[in-house]
Amino acid sequence: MNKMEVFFSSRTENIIFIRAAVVSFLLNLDLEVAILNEIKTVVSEAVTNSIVHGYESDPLNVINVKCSYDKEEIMLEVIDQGIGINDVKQAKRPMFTTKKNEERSGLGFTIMEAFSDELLVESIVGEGTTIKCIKKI
Amino acid sequence: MNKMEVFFSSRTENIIFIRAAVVSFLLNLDLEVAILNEIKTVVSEAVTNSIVHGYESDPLNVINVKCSYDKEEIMLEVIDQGIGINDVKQAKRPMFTTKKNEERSGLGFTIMEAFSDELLVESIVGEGTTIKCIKKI
Amino acid sequence: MALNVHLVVKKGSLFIKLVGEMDQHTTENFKLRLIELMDKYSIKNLIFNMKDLSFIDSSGIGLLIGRYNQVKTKDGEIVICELNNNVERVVMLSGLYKICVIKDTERDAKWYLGVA
Amino acid sequence: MALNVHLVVKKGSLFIKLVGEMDQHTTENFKLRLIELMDKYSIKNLIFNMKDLSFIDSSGIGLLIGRYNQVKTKDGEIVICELNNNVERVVMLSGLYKICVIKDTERDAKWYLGVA
Ligand SMILES: Nc1ncnc2c1ncn2[C@@H]1O[C@H](COP(=O)(O)OP(=O)(O)O)[C@@H](O)[C@H]1O
Ligand SMILES: Nc1ncnc2c1ncn2[C@@H]1O[C@H](COP(=O)(O)OP(=O)(O)O)[C@@H](O)[C@H]1O
Repeated sequence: MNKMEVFFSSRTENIIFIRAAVVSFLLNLDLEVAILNEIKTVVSEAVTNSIVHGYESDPLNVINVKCSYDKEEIMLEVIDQGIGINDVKQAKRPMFTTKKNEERSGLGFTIMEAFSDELLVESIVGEGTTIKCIKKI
Repeated sequence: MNKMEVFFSSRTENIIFIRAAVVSFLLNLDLEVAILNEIKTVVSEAVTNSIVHGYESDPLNVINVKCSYDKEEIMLEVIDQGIGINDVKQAKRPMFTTKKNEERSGLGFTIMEAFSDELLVESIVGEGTTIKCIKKI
Repeated sequence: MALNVHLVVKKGSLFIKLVGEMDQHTTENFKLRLIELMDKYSIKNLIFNMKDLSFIDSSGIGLLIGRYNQVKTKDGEIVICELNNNVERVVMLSGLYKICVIKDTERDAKWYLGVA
Repeated sequence: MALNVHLVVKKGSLFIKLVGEMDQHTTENFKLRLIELMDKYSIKNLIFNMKDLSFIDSSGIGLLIGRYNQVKTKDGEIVICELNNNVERVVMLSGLYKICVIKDTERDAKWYLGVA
């Protein structure tokens, strides 16, 4: 088993960093380009949500991304201590967004679910959100 | 100020990962290629030392790398809870190595010092080693 | 590498070549610049060439939907061309193909709009 | 991308083209392969073309010093050519230039060894 964990400031310029970090960590696995791109996209969606929704763009907060793999699967976790999600079922609905006027598409969860083998969302209002994605290999 | 922190398994295949992660984190800064390469080399040397010396190649241990920057400087830290260094002054001497038969060159510290503006080594035998590198920008 | 854009205006159409990655961070400034140009040159149609776009997520899709909502008030269109595999999957998944015109090449896009 | 090596044997000299990054991880297998080949073909000289080597650290330097110690017992030499800026700085800093021959191009290296 190989694992890593990153903590970083909730700034939008770190979205490209965390995508690159996760991809570099998984390079040893010699995954297909399509699969690597799916994981990259899930990281990007979840981290963007932590920044813009969870922490409402306040850059003084910290996001935690964990990634590990063994012979069977890749595990990815994105954790914030932000505002949390009131109704996860509603949040997952395609096109649902609480930030319509910021031109958010409401497709983050739709894309994360399509690109994961399993996607778990744990959220407590006022305490934060954890997204777990499992990808079989 | 922007900052990140990574924890990862002490496996040699993670050396390329941590180099890439630090470089991606610093890409926003638009540094000269030469400076970016110096930082990349310092990370590589310090992390390799934690793996092969600090943890004597036991992959079940964890290494911690911190990186942050503000307008003036970049701060890099590599931390292990390994065997520690008995005599730091001796360890820093060019060509000094305790692993001659593994073809180590004993040049790690020489390169780290040449590529840093400030290099601090804190080590306690049996507790671990912290390398701090400061790079002005 | 972030996002670089090359822009050309031709007969009320704005041609945009995207190079790099489109996410929440890189779309922020790009969006403002697009809106400014669309206004200045009374742009009706937008053509996005995605040949060298190596990444897009739902923030990028949000930008495209936002521009669609803008051009449709003028009966304009959004044409997307030269999608690579990674980008194509997200475009398909998002349903963007239902509101934009997808073309293989930029040449096809120009013919379609009559600005060839 | 790790490290890829292209190997050619010519008149007791082994030509090695390095592509990628040389560190503790990537040198491990490479070292064993080199030692095996040097033995099999009774190699006297080693020529490293570093044009596409994007990174080297002291672990890579350790490998080169180790091979130097091997070839010098046969009066052989290590020739390094086509160093880019990043690699050149580490090679200079490490003092490797004192025990190896540095040449601009692989052509120069071949002339030097008389295997052109
Ligand atoms: N980490 C989070 N913290 C708080 N709220 C979140 C988080 N992630 C998602 N949400 C909520 O779920 C909604 C749907 O998310 P998503 O499908 O990614 O669409 P979008 O980000 O475009 O709004 C968001 O609008 C937001 O209200
Ligand atoms: N993180 C560490 N933990 C324990 N010992 C270390 C560590 N880093 C360096 N050392 C000691 O310092 C010596 C010199 O290090 P260095 O100059 O990097 O050369 P090399 O790694 O080639 O031996 C090592 O041989 C080792 O004994």
